[in-house]
Amino acid sequence: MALNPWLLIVIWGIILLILTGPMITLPIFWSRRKPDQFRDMPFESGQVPQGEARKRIVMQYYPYLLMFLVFDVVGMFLFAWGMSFTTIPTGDSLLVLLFLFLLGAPLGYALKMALDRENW
Amino acid sequence: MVNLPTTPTDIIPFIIAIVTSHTFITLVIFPGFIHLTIVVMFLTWYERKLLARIQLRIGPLYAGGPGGILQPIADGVKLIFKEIMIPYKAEKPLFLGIPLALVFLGALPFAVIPFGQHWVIADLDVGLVFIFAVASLFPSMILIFAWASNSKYPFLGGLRSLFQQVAYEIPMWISALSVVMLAGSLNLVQIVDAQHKIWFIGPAFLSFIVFFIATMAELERLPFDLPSAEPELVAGWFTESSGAVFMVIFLALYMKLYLMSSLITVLFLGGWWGPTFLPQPVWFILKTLVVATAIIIPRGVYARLRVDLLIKVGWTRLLIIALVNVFITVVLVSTGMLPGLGL
Amino acid sequence: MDLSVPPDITFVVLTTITLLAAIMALQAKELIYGAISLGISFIGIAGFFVSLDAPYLGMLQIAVYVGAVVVLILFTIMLVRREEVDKDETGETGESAAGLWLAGLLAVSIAGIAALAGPNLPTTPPEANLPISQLGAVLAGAYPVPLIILALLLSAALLGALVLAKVDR
Amino acid sequence: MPGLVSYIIVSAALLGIGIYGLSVKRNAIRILFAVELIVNAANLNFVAFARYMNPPKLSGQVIVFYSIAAAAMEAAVGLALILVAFRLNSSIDVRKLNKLKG
Repeated sequence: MALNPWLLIVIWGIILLILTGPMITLPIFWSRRKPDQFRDMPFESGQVPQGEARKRIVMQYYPYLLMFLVFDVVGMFLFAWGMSFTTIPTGDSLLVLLFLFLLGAPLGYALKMALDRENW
Repeated sequence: MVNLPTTPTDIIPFIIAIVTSHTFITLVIFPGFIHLTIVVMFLTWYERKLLARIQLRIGPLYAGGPGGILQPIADGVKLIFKEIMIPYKAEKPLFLGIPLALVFLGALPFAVIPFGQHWVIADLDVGLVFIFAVASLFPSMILIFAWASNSKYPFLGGLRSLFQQVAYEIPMWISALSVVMLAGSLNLVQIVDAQHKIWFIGPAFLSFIVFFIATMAELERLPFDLPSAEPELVAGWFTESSGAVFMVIFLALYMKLYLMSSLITVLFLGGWWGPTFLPQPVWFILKTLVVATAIIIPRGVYARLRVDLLIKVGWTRLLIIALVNVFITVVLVSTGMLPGLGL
Repeated sequence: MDLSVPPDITFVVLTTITLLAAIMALQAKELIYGAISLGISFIGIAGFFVSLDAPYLGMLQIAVYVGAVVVLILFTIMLVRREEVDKDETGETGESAAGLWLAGLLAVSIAGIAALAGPNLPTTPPEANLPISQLGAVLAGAYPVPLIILALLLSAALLGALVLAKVDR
Repeated sequence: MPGLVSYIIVSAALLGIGIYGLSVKRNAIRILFAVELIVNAANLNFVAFARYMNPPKLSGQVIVFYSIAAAAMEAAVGLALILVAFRLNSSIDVRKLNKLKG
């Protein structure tokens, strides 16, 4: 008997939902629920919180996020190549390596830009 | 598969047939839920004991049973009955829902981890990519949770967590690529099968190191624990969580620790393979615990890095080392220097 | 009896999730909830890919869209000030009615054409499907030029976005 | 498995939702959402047609690979543009970006 593995994953997910869901949904019932503006103030080193918490945030690490997006795509392409690496001709593998090599230059330039604090 | 019951008398044999079927056992008992709960509770206890030994802190030693082994249960009961504080102006549905999603996503990939040749819930063709896809949801979840808390420390911690996980995910993928190339498959069962003769820690040693470091960064373990740096950010992105919410997040973090340790075992340490005097799952769990120990120990020893250095190291050093190992693998496999790997 | 779920249930569930989440993505009051709904809609599409025997694509969809694009969107939303983001943004009633009419007309006409052509379209997929391990071979072997162009596209997008976003002094 | 027609109808509905957002919304980020939805509708069609093709071919899946990559890059550049627009105009309402209008 071989069930479809995806079906098994769905069943596993349902089991998890049934068994982990009550861990938060049940305690809410016996937890005090009436909100109180002063009691529920966010923690800020024991002081009264000042200003808004969700202020504009720094741009400093934005380039790394962009690099992540690009290499996420590249990584997925590489996995597709890697899983059939042993069965495809060497020429095709060289093509994929050329693909990687071509991406080296922008990666280096992006890193250089990211590390330059003046830009951000 | 068994027939659906048609008469009332058939129901009990039907239930027995379901409960004793291999599918049910894998789902609920062995690699499934019960085993997972026990191991995760054990890990929380184990980390405390280990750190207590290292730093000579003999705290939770007497909480019932030998060596305070009932401590996790006491913790759980305590936390469940505490009040859930929801910060003023927080986004309530997200604040309560994201922790559940975190523990769900932390446990979901166990469906594809093979604990033994037949001890796997779902023998998935794209198992490794499935794990990476599910794990890639964590950073956004943490960012949303931090944002929903409406407090400054969680928000700062959440941003740090996002950048850190993002910076170390790519080196992790590329280092796993060498293993995929050696095994010629994304199916975790086949990856372990291919390590029957040589564990991949040998031919892919650089990848192993990169993967291990990246794992520690993904798990926000010292020396990479910037997102929850206690002296700076109180408790990082889960500062505002309390009671059951805190418990669920805690559980999710340990679930992820177990998941990544077992992934290292599968990819590099030969999975279930070992001398035959012990059954396969025992070998698997032993190896996983050794890896988990290696991940936990630095917490008692090291100090932490600065955030920009951390991200820089991930993108420059680790990525390049992982790529070097990919080239080494290309050369090794295409020149036929690695015979008998099931290729 | 075969205990596998009839695929029609899968189809209905996935359709509901995807379309409702897509509508929520555009209509949710706060942009953050919109981004989360967009992520759920992408996961629904990934479910469609898996049910169409393209599991690798489904995983690619989750890893790239939900794991990276949605993160970037969330980050941008948080970079832009809140009052700005949550402004009432739909146009006047007449305008939105016109948009609804246009979109409805387009969708209904495409669906109508498909339904008219229905008898000629296949109702059951062929039994044999290619294994996913061939994907890499096709990707690298059959389409060499697009692969190189893709490398150039990725480079251009990375550098372009960086140069755009950097602060001019 | 449902017939090919059902998938086309779902994809048409998704396209309709996307077109609605594209034509009505004024917030640049929402417009980006709509564009992503439209791309996904197209991807769904590609995969569905590839699955129902006889004999089976993988080309339909491969083009979705490229489509996803292109859409991700489009989102990256689009969001960078939105950031620039916000910096110059302190607004991301597309109808206020009319500085070039004489």
